Amino acid sequence: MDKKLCVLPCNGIDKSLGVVARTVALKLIELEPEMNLICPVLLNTNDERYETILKESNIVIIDGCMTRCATKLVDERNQKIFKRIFIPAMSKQFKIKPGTNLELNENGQKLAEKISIEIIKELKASEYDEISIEKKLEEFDFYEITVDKYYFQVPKNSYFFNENDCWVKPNGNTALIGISDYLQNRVSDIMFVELPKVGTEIEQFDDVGSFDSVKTVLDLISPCSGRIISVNKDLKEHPEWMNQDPYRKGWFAELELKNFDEDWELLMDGSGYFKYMKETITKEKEEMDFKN
Amino acid sequence: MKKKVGIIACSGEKLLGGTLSRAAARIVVKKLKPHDTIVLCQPLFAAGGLERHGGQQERDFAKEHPTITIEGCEELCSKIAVERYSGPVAATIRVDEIMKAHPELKPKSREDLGKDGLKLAEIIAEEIAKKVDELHKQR
Amino acid sequence: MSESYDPEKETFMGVPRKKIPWWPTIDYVKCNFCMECDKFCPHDVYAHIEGEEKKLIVKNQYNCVVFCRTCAKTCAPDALSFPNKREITKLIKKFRSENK
Amino acid sequence: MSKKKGYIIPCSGIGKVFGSIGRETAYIVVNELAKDKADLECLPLIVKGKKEVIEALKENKIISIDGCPLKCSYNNIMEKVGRVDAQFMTTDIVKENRDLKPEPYIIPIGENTKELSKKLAEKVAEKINELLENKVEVE
Repeated sequence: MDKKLCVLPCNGIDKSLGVVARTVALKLIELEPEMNLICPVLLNTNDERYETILKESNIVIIDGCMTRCATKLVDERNQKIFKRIFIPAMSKQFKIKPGTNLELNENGQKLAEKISIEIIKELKASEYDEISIEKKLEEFDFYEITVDKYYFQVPKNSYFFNENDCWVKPNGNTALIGISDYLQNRVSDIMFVELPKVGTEIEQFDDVGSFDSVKTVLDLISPCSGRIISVNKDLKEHPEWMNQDPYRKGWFAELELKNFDEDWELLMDGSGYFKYMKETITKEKEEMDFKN
Repeated sequence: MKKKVGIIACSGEKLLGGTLSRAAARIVVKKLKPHDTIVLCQPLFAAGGLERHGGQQERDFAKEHPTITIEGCEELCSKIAVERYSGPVAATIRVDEIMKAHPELKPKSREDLGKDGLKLAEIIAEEIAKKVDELHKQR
Repeated sequence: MSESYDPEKETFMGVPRKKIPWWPTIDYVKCNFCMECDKFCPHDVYAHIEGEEKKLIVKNQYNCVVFCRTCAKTCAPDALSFPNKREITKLIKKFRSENK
Repeated sequence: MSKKKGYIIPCSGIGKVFGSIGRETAYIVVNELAKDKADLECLPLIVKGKKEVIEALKENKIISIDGCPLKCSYNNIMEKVGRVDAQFMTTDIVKENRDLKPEPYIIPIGENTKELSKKLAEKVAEKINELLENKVEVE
């Protein structure tokens, strides 16, 4: 399992539901040793120690009752959530009532068991283990500008851009290509993608597949030349990843590079593109003024 | 540079007032004050920072910019949401009051405003535009 | 783009836009004046001409975004064509090396 | 068949046509396809946490209709009520009918948008019947 995961149970010790929540967490780390257990009390008092783990991983949140203390602990953070577990809903789903005594009875144990198995099953089925080409794209440093209520991000390094707002991220002799945050915002909700055929030879600035929204259809104009060696098939099911995570999960195609050092001369780096993008945005704003 | 004003329509789906508040918001943002206003979505305030493009933007925007809420009924859902997640609201427009002030205009239904409804939406939109101008004068 | 977009000043990859011959060419035999291309293009490249045999023309060719061919994709009768991209890239590279 | 009802909660999407498809779908189901078995509620009221509405939802079946991946209806209902019996995405119906491209304008909605809403309404009505006939729980 290549994506880090952690589990945060609530700390309800005054209700059997809370005890079930904690038992599920303990069973999870038994079944999945790589999973980190986050202690809700420590997280609440001083969470520097958890800073890095939380930043890098997705979290399973387990709330014992409606007060949802575990959710509240994580709510303020911009935390990636893998799954939310709500014990009362699970008890209804499995039709097992944990009873009221705080020392878990046989039913309580069975319920905790069933829930943890379901989470593990879902874990296996989710993208974490599927052999889809999960691109290991780490966190990245980015420039950011806010226009009205939209953020426009541009990674600071290792991404290069053409003036058609598409990027290439070289890695040895291969590279990923995709569209910029600015372009995904302008096209709005992407509904369909046409991925190129693996094996196609392309030149710099050739169009390589396309993506449709209600507003428009646009081609991805390749910033570099090479041969397509893989495409992000998950975009068929999840075209919205191009909107939500255009530089990582929303990658479009992977190429084996041909002469990147020549292509590179016609491209901009992060800071160059950030400047270019800001100019385009101001030009569009002036244009809007002109039109009203 | 004048600060943009956030318009939050209650857009309640059950009542005619919701349809009117939504229509008025669009008229303001698309026609009357396209450069000075932006629409914010009320449920997004609570949905908060889900995905990266989540409501965090609504909350942040409403903290730094003046906001006007358009309420379709007495529940004041937009005002409450903005005040809970961002801060005080600069102005609140009550669609139901404006409807009472124009008995001659009878909108058809929540599904279809009809001619009268659209005229009413225009009147509400003008009311909002006036408030936007007032806010910019105060700046 | 409207008048505020001034092709004189605009550049693409450091090359004055006026120096790059990139814009759509309409094949009036195939074209059925469905105007899909004009509906699509947000840069006012096309223009309608009333009462003319050629009801649609390319008016602001330098508004056209270099390497973008999407309007050709919306053209059912396939009446729109663009220059060869490789020629255009060569031309850009040549201009840039001469004016280093 | 239980006297319960199916409550449809469309998202309040205002900027894009996907929100309008959700509302139009809800109106078609409530007014026509599942007349006495379905009702709808305002999402902003749920976000505000109106007790009566939340109690009513709890006793009945809850169907969320969302217009984009942020899923404000689904997420806010899960937050405030804790259960959603069926969830729909208007973007799915658009994807399933690629030939019916929804028009980008919202007031009034275009023909394709109406057509798409009818198709989605049929699915929602069918789901309500299923839920109310307890077919789902019996399995």
